[in-house]
Amino acid sequence: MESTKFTSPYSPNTDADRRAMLDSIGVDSVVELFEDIPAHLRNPVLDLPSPLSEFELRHDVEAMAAENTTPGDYACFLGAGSYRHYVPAIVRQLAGRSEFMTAYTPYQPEVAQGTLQAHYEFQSLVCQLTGMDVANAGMYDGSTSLAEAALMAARTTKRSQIAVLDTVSPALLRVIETYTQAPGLDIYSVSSDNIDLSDDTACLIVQQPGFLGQMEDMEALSTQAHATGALFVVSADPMSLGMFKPPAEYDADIVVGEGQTLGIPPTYGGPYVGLFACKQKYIRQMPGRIVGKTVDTQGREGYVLTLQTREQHIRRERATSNICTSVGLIALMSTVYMAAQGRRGLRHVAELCYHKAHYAASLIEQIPGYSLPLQDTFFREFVVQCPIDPAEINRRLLEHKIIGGLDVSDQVLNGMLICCTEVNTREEIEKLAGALSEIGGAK
Amino acid sequence: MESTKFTSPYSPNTDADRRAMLDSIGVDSVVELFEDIPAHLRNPVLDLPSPLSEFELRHDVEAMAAENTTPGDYACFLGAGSYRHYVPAIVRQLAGRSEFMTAYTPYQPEVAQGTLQAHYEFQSLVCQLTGMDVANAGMYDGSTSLAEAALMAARTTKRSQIAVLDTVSPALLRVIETYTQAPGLDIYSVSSDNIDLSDDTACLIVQQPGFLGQMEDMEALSTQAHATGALFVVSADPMSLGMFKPPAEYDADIVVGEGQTLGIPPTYGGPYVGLFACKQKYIRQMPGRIVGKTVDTQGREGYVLTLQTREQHIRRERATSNICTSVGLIALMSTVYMAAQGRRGLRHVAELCYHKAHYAASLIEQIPGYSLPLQDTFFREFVVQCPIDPAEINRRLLEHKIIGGLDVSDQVLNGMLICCTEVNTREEIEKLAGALSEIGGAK
Amino acid sequence: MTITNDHRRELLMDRSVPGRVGSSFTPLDVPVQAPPPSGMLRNDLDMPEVSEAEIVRYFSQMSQFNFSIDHNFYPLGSCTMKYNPKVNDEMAGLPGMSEIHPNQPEETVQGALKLVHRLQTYMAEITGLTGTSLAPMAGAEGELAGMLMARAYHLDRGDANRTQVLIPDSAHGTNPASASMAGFDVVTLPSNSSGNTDMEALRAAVGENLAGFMLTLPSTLGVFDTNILEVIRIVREAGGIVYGDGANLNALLGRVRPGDLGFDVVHSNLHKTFTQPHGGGGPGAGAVMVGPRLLPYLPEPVVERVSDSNGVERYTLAKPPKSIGKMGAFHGNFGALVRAYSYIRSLGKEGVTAISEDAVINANYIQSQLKDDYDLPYDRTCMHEVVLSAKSMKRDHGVDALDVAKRLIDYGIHPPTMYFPLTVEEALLIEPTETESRETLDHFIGVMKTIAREAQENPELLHDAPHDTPNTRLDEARAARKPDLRWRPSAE
Amino acid sequence: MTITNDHRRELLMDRSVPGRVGSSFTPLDVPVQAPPPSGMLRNDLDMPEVSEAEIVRYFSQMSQFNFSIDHNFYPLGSCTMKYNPKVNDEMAGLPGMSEIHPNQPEETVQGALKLVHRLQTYMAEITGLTGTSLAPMAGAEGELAGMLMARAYHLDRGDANRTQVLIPDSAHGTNPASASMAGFDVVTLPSNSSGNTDMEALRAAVGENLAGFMLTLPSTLGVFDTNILEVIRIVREAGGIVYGDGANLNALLGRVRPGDLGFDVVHSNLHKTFTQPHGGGGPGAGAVMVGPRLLPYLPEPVVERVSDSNGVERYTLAKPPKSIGKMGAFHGNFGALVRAYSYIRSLGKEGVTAISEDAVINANYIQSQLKDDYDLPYDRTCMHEVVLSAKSMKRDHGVDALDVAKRLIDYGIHPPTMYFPLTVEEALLIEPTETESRETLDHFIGVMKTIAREAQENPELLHDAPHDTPNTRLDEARAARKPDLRWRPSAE
Ligand SMILES: Cc1ncc(COP(=O)(O)O)c(C=O)c1O
Ligand SMILES: Cc1ncc(COP(=O)(O)O)c(C=O)c1O
Repeated sequence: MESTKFTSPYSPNTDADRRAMLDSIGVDSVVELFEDIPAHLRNPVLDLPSPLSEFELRHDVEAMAAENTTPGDYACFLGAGSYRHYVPAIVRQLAGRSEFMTAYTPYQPEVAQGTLQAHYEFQSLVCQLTGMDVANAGMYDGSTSLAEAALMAARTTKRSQIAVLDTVSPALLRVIETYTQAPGLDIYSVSSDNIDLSDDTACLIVQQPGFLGQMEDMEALSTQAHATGALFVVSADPMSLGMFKPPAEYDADIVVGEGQTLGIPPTYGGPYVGLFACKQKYIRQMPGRIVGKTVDTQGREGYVLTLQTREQHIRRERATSNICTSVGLIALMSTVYMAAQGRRGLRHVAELCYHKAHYAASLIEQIPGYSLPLQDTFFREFVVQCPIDPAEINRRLLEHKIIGGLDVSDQVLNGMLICCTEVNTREEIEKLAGALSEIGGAK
Repeated sequence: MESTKFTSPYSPNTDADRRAMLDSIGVDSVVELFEDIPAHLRNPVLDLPSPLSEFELRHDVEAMAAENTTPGDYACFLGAGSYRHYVPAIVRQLAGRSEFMTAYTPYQPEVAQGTLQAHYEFQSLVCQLTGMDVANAGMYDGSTSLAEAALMAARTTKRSQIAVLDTVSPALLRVIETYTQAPGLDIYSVSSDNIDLSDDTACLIVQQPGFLGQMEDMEALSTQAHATGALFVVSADPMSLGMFKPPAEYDADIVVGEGQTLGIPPTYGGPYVGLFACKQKYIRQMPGRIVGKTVDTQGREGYVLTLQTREQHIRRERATSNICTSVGLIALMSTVYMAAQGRRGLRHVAELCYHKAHYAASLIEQIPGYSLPLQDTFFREFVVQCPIDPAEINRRLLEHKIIGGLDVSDQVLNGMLICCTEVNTREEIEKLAGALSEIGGAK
Repeated sequence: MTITNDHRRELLMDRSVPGRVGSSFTPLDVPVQAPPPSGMLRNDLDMPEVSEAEIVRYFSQMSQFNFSIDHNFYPLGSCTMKYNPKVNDEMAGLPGMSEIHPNQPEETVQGALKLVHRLQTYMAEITGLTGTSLAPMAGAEGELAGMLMARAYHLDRGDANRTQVLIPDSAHGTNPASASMAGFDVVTLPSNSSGNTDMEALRAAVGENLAGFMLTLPSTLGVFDTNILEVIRIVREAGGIVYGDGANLNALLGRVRPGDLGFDVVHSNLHKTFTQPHGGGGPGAGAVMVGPRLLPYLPEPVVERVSDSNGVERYTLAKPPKSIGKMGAFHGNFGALVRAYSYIRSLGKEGVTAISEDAVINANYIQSQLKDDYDLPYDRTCMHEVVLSAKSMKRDHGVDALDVAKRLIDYGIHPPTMYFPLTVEEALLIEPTETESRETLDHFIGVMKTIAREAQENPELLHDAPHDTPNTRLDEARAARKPDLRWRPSAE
Repeated sequence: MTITNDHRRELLMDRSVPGRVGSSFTPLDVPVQAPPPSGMLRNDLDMPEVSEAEIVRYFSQMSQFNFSIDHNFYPLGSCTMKYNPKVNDEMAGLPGMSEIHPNQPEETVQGALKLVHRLQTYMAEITGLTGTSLAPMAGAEGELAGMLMARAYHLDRGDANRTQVLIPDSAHGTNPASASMAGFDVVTLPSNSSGNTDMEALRAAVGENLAGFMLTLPSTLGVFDTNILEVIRIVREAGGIVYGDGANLNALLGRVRPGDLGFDVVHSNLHKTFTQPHGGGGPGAGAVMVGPRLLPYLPEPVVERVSDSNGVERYTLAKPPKSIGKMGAFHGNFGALVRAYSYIRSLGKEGVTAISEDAVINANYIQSQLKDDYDLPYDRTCMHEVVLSAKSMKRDHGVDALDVAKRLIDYGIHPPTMYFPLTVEEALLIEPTETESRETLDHFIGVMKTIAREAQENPELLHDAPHDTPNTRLDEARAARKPDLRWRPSAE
């Protein structure tokens, strides 16, 4: 056997190449190139593992993957901000094209029309879906979209209070808090029977459906917000818009949402894509990348990044946001997904979710000890009040090869938030109901 | 829920499109377009299943995949014509590019330089590996390469007998028989201690290593073949050429091989790619597609399909072969594989196979009841004589999550042909030895 | 103005730099073993030394030199360049499909065998025949299998002097080549002026030596032989085997079954009708379906469903009783079979049946829109493809089918099949397939009309075409005269 | 001569035809449930109606309008456009990684948590710091996290009037923007003539209000600040937090650890140094590493390894005691973390350490070869990137950095970063990375020299560049003046 001195397949240059280049540079050794670094701290020995071949790496990572319980092998009823949907093969295949995948942010429009046109499509389809006037090319995820919406509302209205309806998800609320802690905004909670807005309230934030699946009367909330001059900021579940009223119809000012539900695999929480849309009049206050259509020197239509004076690379400390690298590829994936589902498919998927979730609810409701404490109308998520600690139920469900719903017992006594999408087959739903009744209230 | 009348996502035209087109064509109904078909046989009702959505299809096919025992989950020691090697990710990724994958045979060279240049690379690397003068762009698989080599030898020498060394794999022999049954060639078997060639023998066919792993004295066989004016036809294991002598060095006239071992997944037997190389003087007798370098009208180098007068679309019943659609993409995959492994990698993989197989043999030889009846020198396959029926041993090995070697008890009493490649870890090999000694000779 | 970046064309061996590597090396994890005798070893191994990053860029750039169905309208007659659903590729790539070994014991590959068995059944149903073997690895190998079955059938009956096979002059080259490989003498049969079999000639040709007739349906002229039943009757009565080249099955799906018409054997190019991507020349798969007469001769393996002693059903690889033998080392191009299966299941009965309607409407639409601009050798309803001709254009303006084809490239459209069928002068065989939209067809029609105008007004534009491809027209004569078929170290 | 195939540019909504579908519909398999109140439902849903085949062709064609690292040399300064190993994408795509749900109970995602934990450890080791959070979703969010930690640290100590953050004039725009989002006032600090921190200015600027200093190392000018230890000492002594923008970590790997130099916090753009493909603008990931002072404030979650009562080790998501909070709804861009992990494991200690050598040699090689053809604002050893300038060229020939950049496109090379850093007139910031070969660099150098010649001889050629792209230069002013940001139905 030849010796196997490590050579990186990723770096082409050989010792001979290096030697020749160092000669051209005019130094004796590579060491000279690093002489600006304080000598006593130079070349630390890094405590990192030895290199792995691709074969070894695959073993290593596959072993870790195998330590995870993968939905697909299991029936899974988790939602609460990340949703399992069937993603058509073309989404992966097209977004996986290396021309899309290995390009940078499209600063050079002549060699980035692929990305730019795709993002213009994304903006267009987000507008079509939400009914809003304009949208940007995406934010990190739905939560930072919402946090940035709060900042934008404060900027726009020059007010400093942010009212958040109490049905907004705790995770979203936490991110709003992170983003608003320094600007000194005051975040406070309101409930739908007491929408307490002052003339310093920049916006009312509502998540629709709410964290526990609740559907609010959005027209009423919108009217209340606008009555005090606050913006009405909606975090909408994009998939729900396949059947439910678009936020523009109840006069939302800013609409955000978690785009993951539109064709992005759960991937343990990211990368996702935050949707961000608003009324025309607010566009210069928007955060994030925006693609605009224009013409080239020969009069042909083409696309560029636009309204860049809002952005950090131009406006620096006065930018609307610090965001730079965003989630271009994920926006592209969800564009392909929206195109593939299209008019009929988006409605169909939404309806499948609706009917399956309601079917599941109807079965579970009949199991002695279980009840549905909250909703009349819901989309694909509902809370079940369990006879015992939901965490315990979830442990028992795992033995049935079921990943149960989210434990929300901190919000609802023995509450479990169950989500059904089109990937939950009838068989899975009935298996869940069967397992729950088997587990029952027994310890 | 809307009704879900089946609409194919693959066919764009709608009823309205069809109507408009039929109007342009000038017929009332599509029925008229099919009037040339005998009326009483028209529009049969096909007994096919109902359409499946992509989601349903995936369930269906995944369920079948799950009914297969997949190496990877199991330690697997099968070879005998199909080999498990680690295939670097770039092989899949590059060959999966739709520009390669969804193009036709490169009849229009101006819009097929990608395929053509890649196939020229393939031919070049096959020549580099085998040492031969020229190679074609691939045949269906190694077996049809060999069968076509027999036909070519008969054509070239105008002789009608084909001598096949008795170490050639039964499967290869069967395919030679299929291809030569009609031309009325006489296939006969010779053994290395009695190479019986007549002046009507077109070629001597030798597989190196032999089916059971044997390594022949190729120089001697070559000399014997040439002494009677027969061609020396070698079916070489391409991976073995990473360390063993290339066939050109022992003056082979035609060299074929199963290219699967060069980066192609086993895929239950196909698609693979047959290598086909020969001496310069025989090129006009070669079967299959050949890419040649030439220049365009502006003097730039480019590639075309060449020597097409050998082929069926020009020469029809007098063509050197009937082959048309071949295995272009698989040839491309193996080209990427050869490029990625390169000089150092091919030798390294071959050496890993060699040392692992010999290590396995050394362990198994020590187990009471097991012996190595055949080889001194072998590459990565060897025969073990088992104490009991190898089929029974294999059944028992499955319980240990091991797919054992091929049962060759029809050739060697209680013989099992075991193959090790670089993907068989030491752990797997020792597990095999452990399981064999546990199974022992017990019933 | 773009400067041709020549080093995109540089070959791997010319890119090699000693010491570079394109992959990573797994260390040996077992004790080093005694080496083989050194006389058996090779000294050098002059293979590429290129980094992974460079390989990726090289092949990625090279790929863009291709036209392909995913990027271009590709109306290549006789080739059925339809959209290849991506999900099928993913199904074939499942580890449980792509990583199973062909020598695994049958009990460990029951899923694979079930899939093959189902596909056999579907193919028999679609073609109206009795048995299927999925062993052949392309259409031509299916033809060889079919003709070897014909041969075996006759020999089995002692009919050793049935040595002649009739083949229409319009047939694809593989037909005579396959017949000849199967040991037959090929007799070429003319077509009549409407593209049907010339019945006179047929009657004159059939006789005691008749082994069979190889017929493409619809023919390579894109028309359905209106005499088909009579043709088949004549051949069968003369003791011949009726072979159907199923390359054009796209036109027949759900419209008529070759078996019902009386064919004995049909091959199907699964990579055409059933969407295995063509891969720049394969891989494909060539299913061969037979009626009762040829059933015992099918190539092996076929998959059978059997019950064991406990009544448990399982699938098994079987060899038909009088099989002509194996067509390849293993069981056919399984990867392609997974795709064909996926395709048929996705479309189902409704979808499979709808294909032919759209394919035929699309072709007739093109015919109706272009027949005033190009010659139309057969002015009748066509099936899934239409043959036009540039004969008048060549006579009047010196612009031939090749020029038209190459000019299409400038418009981003792949040329149709040219100069085939051989019986049509300056032929342009156009097959749109059912997966193209009316808008794409209209675009194509517009471009074809423009080209017809350009042929009159500016023929040079066509002679010089294509203009912006990585290469302009290439010197094929030189390639054949001085074959340069492989890299060699440069002289210096 | 190629006719621009305009309909490649047509938008989805304009391609829509009522009734077309781009995917297949799974039937409802449960009983239909009572519908929601109709007032809640939407009436129309005007989304695209396009077939799958058309979608594939549309996006496939569109993709080819891009330059990308897989197809083009992409020496985009500050962006570290290195080769992204394909195997990393496959690892992130494993079902056991891509299909796990962020709300799964921890005991069902131990593999994922282990991976994150290991990566945390590697990042801390590489940067010489104590703790890591992988929650931020890009570099800028890492900056925000870092500055919020600085804020929390000072507030925690009652230092409420530490409101000023110093940022060099050459800094990336995200630095001031992040500092500002974290509530600080930004004070811009000049660099001196050799690209180092201006020590006078620094000394003058530090004071009671000093919250911290955000420093990129090596700087965005591509040079290593030779006063770094002194700079850090001054800032720390003044009570400031030293923030390191790690976008340029590629130059430092294994050469020096920011933590050893005295940095309190460093972010790393994993999509730069650790090869998450850039995706046309993300996703990325922004690891943030901290020393002891900021450890309690790390954003959540961090993964900790704990032992349960039986001594069994497991991994758990934890919230640091004084955490600044969550940076996103879940646990960061896990998919990017799988890739970064895979990359570090593939290269290992030896490989990670080698990166910086090659990156720095490559940049210095370019500098040495081009310094006679372009202005070199900082004539000293550079690190992984080199800033050139077209200042003289502009003065002498009217050709500016933009023209040079656009002309490179004609040669198939992606432009360098232009007009950044803002402190360098007509800047061209060139970062070759370690994954480019000497031949590629030589080609680039040759092209740059040719362009320098063209600037003298034929400046128009540069003003008009690029020439063969799908669009020539675009009117950005018009785009901003009359924003057209989305499809709308055409007027007619
Ligand atoms: C009519 C016809 N017959 C037979 C064939 C040969 O099929 P294959 O290329 O699959 O071998 C073709 C393929 O081009 C064809 O068009
Ligand atoms: C020096 C520097 N700092 C910060 C950033 C911002 O990082 P990100 O784009 O990941 O948010 C960049 C990215 O371009 C950069 O180059």
